[in-house]
Amino acid sequence: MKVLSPSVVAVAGALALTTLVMLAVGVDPALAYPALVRGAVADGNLEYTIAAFVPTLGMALAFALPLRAGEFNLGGDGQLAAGGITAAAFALLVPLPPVLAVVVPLAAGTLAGGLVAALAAPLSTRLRIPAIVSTLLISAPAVSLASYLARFPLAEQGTGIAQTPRLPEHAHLPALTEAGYVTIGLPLIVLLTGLWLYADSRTVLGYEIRATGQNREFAWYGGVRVNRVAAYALAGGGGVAGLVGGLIVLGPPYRFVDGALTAPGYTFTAVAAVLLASARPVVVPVAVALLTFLQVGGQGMEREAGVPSQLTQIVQGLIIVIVAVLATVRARRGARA
Amino acid sequence: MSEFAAELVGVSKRFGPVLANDGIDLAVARGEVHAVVGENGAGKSTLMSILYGLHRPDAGHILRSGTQIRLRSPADAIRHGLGMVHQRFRLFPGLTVADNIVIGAEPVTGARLDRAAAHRSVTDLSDRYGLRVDPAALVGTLPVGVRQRVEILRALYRHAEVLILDEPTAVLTPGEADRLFEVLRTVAAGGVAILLVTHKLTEVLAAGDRVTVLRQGRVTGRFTTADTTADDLVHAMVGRSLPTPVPRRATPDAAPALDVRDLTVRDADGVTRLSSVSFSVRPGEIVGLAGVAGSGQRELIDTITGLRDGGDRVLLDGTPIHPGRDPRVAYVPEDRHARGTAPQMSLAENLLMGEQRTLATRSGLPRAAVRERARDLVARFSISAASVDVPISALSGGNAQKAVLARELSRGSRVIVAEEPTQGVDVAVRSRVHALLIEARDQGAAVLVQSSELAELRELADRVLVLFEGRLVAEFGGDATEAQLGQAMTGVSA
Amino acid sequence: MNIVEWSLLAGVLTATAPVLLAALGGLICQVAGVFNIALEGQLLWGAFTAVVVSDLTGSAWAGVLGAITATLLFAGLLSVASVSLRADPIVVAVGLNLLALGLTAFLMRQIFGVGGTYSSPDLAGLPTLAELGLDLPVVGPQSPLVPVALALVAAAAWWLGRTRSGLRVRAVGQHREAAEAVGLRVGGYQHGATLVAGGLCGLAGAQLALGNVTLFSEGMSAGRGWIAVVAVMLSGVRPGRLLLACLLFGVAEAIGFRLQGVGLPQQAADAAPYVITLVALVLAAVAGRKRRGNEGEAL
Amino acid sequence: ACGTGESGTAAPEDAPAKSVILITPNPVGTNSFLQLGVKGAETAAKELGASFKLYESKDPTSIAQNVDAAVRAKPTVIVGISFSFDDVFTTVPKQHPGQQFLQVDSCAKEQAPNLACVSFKEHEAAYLAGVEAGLLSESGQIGVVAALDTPFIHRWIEPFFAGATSVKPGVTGTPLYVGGANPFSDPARAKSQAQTLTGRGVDVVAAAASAGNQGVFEALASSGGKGFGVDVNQCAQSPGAIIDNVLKHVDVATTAAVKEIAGGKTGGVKVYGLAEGGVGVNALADDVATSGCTVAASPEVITKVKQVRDDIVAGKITVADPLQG
Ligand SMILES: Nc1ncnc2c1ncn2[C@@H]1O[C@H](COP(=O)(O)OP(=O)(O)OP(=O)(O)O)[C@@H](O)[C@H]1O
Ligand SMILES: Nc1ncnc2c1ncn2[C@@H]1O[C@H](COP(=O)(O)OP(=O)(O)OP(=O)(O)O)[C@@H](O)[C@H]1O
Ligand SMILES: [Mg+2]
Ligand SMILES: [Mg+2]
Repeated sequence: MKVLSPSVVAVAGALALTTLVMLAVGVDPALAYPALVRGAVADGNLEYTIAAFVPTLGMALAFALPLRAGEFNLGGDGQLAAGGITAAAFALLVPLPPVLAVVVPLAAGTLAGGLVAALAAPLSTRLRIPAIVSTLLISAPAVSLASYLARFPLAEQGTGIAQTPRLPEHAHLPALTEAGYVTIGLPLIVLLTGLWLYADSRTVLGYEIRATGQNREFAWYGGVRVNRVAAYALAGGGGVAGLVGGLIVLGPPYRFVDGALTAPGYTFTAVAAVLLASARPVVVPVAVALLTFLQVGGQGMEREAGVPSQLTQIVQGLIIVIVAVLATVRARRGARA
Repeated sequence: MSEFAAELVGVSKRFGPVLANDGIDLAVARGEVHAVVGENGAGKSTLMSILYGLHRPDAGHILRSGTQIRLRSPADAIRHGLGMVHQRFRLFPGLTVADNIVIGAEPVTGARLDRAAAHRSVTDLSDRYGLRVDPAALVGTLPVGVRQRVEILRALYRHAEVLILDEPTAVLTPGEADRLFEVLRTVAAGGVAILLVTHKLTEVLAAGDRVTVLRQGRVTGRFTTADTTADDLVHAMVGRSLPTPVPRRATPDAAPALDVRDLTVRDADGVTRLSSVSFSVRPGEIVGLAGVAGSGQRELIDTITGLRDGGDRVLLDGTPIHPGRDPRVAYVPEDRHARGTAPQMSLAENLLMGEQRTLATRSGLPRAAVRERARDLVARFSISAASVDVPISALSGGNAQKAVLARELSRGSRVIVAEEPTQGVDVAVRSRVHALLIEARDQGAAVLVQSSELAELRELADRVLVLFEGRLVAEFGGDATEAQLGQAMTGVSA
Repeated sequence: MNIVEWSLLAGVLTATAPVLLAALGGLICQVAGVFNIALEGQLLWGAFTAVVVSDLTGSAWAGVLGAITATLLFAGLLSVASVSLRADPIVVAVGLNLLALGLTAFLMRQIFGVGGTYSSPDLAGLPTLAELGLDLPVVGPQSPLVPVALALVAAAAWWLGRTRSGLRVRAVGQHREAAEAVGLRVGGYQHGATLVAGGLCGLAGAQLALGNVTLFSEGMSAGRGWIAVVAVMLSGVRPGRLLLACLLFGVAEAIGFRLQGVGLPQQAADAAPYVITLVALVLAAVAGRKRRGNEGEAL
Repeated sequence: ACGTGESGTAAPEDAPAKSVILITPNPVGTNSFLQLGVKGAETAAKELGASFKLYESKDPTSIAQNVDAAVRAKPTVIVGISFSFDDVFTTVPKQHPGQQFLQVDSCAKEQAPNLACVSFKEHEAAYLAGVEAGLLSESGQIGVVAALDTPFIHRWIEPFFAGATSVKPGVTGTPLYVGGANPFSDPARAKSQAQTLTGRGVDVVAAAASAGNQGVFEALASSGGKGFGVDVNQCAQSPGAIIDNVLKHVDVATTAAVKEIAGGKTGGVKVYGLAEGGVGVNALADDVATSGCTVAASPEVITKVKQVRDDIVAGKITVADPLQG
């Protein structure tokens, strides 16, 4: 149980601090905690938790995949927006028969996200501009471009928000629940995650990506085309981000709403989750689930127990810090054992 | 007051399952050069690190001039007059030579660094000991030999009374090593106690006063060099004598396996690094490559292995090599940390590199097969490791080197290129490595060995080529003397 | 229409000052080997505490001091977690940014009883240079912290290059083990750098909330801390280049505003600083590549 | 947003007979429009003796989740603010015919019988502000600093310029948008934008930048320019620098609508324009003298504004709605 105890400590520490904060501001923990849990999993809320889990997990892949090759992809927002607007454009402008009406926009979104990310590859491999800088710098213009397209050429007329018209019925993602928020996006992303985990540990490409990330010169010496592998990894990550953009747009409310893809902060939640998982791929989905649970549950807590939203942010911030600290304590203990 | 400058008394240190030091007593006197030898992983670096405050012993204590001291960090050790030259350089690549030397005890006027004074001290020291350096040069741009000088100057600058050197000659050319020993003698004559860790027994016998031998964390022998032979030391180190080298064979007449024709290489600045180099290596022969560092070895080997462009001038069995690493060439690189291994990846995964595609099946890269292959290599090349799943950084230097050799030699390549194949490995591993290279030769491989250790070339090579300023300036038979080689290496025409 | 005019300089200086101060903090951390991406949260925290103290005391200078102190303390969290406890500074910073966002909004309601924006006639803003008797019409009305920011860049360059502690901090950041081996207290220097960065972010926050404007509003750091992080990455840890990077951002942003005025869409203005920086970076890299050729082909 | 959470503290078992749940599309935070909506619903709840709860959303998915949660709580009325509810309120009310819904500031396309809507003609008020701006601008250049370039925000821009041109042909109007990472709460950037305008000779600027407004006012105060506030009376925020405000009485309208629904009315659309007194400017109010707005010092402007208002109400002037254009 040596492995378990630190995570128990992490949760206990986070709970203790959170409780203190609640008491300090006059919130009854006995109301707040059940509300947190209910807000995330009970009363049909599980559907929304899953609806937030899917894009966050996708964005976690978008960050983790290039990270394995040693490239920091901080441009998730841009790739997400590019994928979303491209998928919306295809769904709106290209008349397609039923199944293709879903598949083609998703594929186009994936491609768009991949292209945006792949822009960083030659900058990194040829010009030595690190991906962590270039992806970040490319992201903002990509978001702006998507926003421009949604505001002008693709805009729905006569509405107050910058958004595209509702996508045609054919292009809606098949829903798995009545309200339609859990779509086939869930199995799709879960499948992708599984594939990634498999590829990472059991395929030649996964091995070469890891070797490139661990020691690029070693991989190069071993005959791996490191630049190409790094570019693939970046493009792959961007592709997943683009796909996530497509999934969001093809799900309810079935349109590209300007800012709606980036506002929930999937990208940075995902980065936090991957970093929390600290280089252990199988932990990534767990970390994503934890953070999603907190965020969605936090809204429930806000609704039911009147915990102000700022407090939810405070609590999340504290939990991330504590988990980070305990993760290293565990890692150091593990190294010593 | 004790006659000993420093004493380690009953020192033990455990790393997880490994008992790296087991009740070691060691004393070094003022004015003495005290050598510490032992196999890879015997515990030498650990012991020195304890004396320098980098590790804390689990048991035992340290005396300095007879008084017990407690070292919690290198800062404490420095305060007690200890200095250390580390096995892996501890230099700041982005700082100048002078800054690297004075850091920690900088001359200042007010808050300001007195750079002029620093340069003066460095110049004085380097003149006094004949260790030439440019105080203003950035360390990151210097060749390894010069970096070693910087490390030594740093310890001297700090007026260390006890100076620890962990394998200082592993990266030096013979001339540089000789120079270093002269310096050490001068320093010792000034009353400094010197601890010298090395694998080169000739050095021990030439430069040391006394020798302590470690084996598996314990002291297995104490000798005075005056009445000791290399064989005595080897026996204490590995518990047996080593086999004598295999006699050399005559050069075969077969067609060359590796043929370099009129190869010229320019670097990015347009500087010519290799000019019109031509030679060939036949199956069944070992060709040595000698030259002072920076004479073009790097460029030559990178081109031969396909890592550098220009490969149409290099033929393997008559066809040009494939760019981007030719799989037909086995390559044991010099720097096993930067190039030869990925330290955080497992031993099995390090052993896999280059074979990942051949081992793959349609469903991917089966873990079982990867491990199986690794276990097989570990057994065949007697690599000692807790398991094939530990990160390769957890292996001792010698075993990591064996792992790299195992990976490369097991490919059955026609051509083998080995750079500094025994750098930093103990005598037992060294003889094992040599045996492996000779075995490959005998099975018909064409072997090119680059080494800065001339003794190694003389032991192994059927022919020796000498590079000087990018040109092949001489070729000797395997019986060339070190003097002849040394002359050719420094441009004195043979 | 005139895009470039004198008021551009004034605008650029005002907009750049907070980013520059925060970026300078980030640079010092970077030099010491701590990758600090908590600048955004610290900037926000600095802005908030500056307003609180200024409002309580009626003195803008007290607000500046309060912000420096409070943000230094806030940075202590990062320092303890990532230097003493060796937690990943990036993850800790992600948490701290969130914490600052929540905490400022929450405390704002507790202290001032309002949400959104707090501004009040009691809230003392920083005087302008002209009010202090230093009239430089060319630079427009600037707070005294603007020249302070520029002076601090020069001071940082001097300190890192010329002093003992500067040398040691650089050494610590370059090679941790080597620094330990020469007897430097690595943790001490890293703590110091993290705390100094906190102080600078406090100053940046004070400039933002009491210099650029005189008010606090939720989330008013508005990404400036992230721009500071990018500037640090572009600077190659050289203060002079850091200044250039920040100014480039400021100029690009100001030009973007003006282009909006001649009919370019808002999205183009938003993208302008990033695009211009990227282009500058690419041009510099291409020029550097031409100069150096492709020597480091291995890596 | 100060009233986040519950205002009725009755114990859960004897829950009040009536309850109101208000859902916002974004965190209320700095948004004065949302703050007014909250205030209106809260006031109605207090007057009805009902409990009140606020659900703040952060994206379309959480809007839907909040609507679901609200439906489960079965309050007397569920209030959603803004266009962002168009999609959800097209479907959900039909699925729950027994539940009353109210949409403020917009109306879902296929309106269900149990969905009531209130919307505003803010362009009419913006036009009046434009009239004031046209009369008071000396340079003949006016501007708007808005948070983002969304269609909705154009209701404050084109009518403002149109109003100005109607009284002083040849007036030029320039809109600038704050944008950036946090467009609704970046007063420093809003201030720079306003300075960009004043630097070019613009002397009257309407602020529509949410929390950035204060930055706009600061820029105007230091350049001697004059501005307009939005939604509520902001004149006190920068005494002497604010001419007037484009008012939108979201609170009043929301209170009225909630009370009507609690009283048994269902469905219907109520549009608040100048005629209904749902939008306006401070110049029209009786208390203009004490409003702190500088327009109080220009009686001739007030007279003109009142006349234009009457013309609009009478249909003599039609203010073009940018959203319909
Ligand atoms: N930090 C450490 N953690 C765990 N094990 C260690 C550590 N340092 C050394 N060891 C182990 O302790 C043993 C002694 O290592 P040490 O480095 O002292 O050997 P050495 O005699 O210097 O070998 P070499 O000749 O290869 O340098 C080895 O088995 C090594 O793997
Ligand atoms: N089990 C281990 N766990 C963690 N670190 C280890 C372990 N074993 C060794 N190390 C680290 O790796 C180093 C390798 O040990 P060793 O000294 O034997 O190799 P080395 O001789 O230093 O290698 P080289 O000669 O190439 O520099 C040790 O000094 C220690 O720092
Ligand atoms: Mg060693
Ligand atoms: Mg060694």
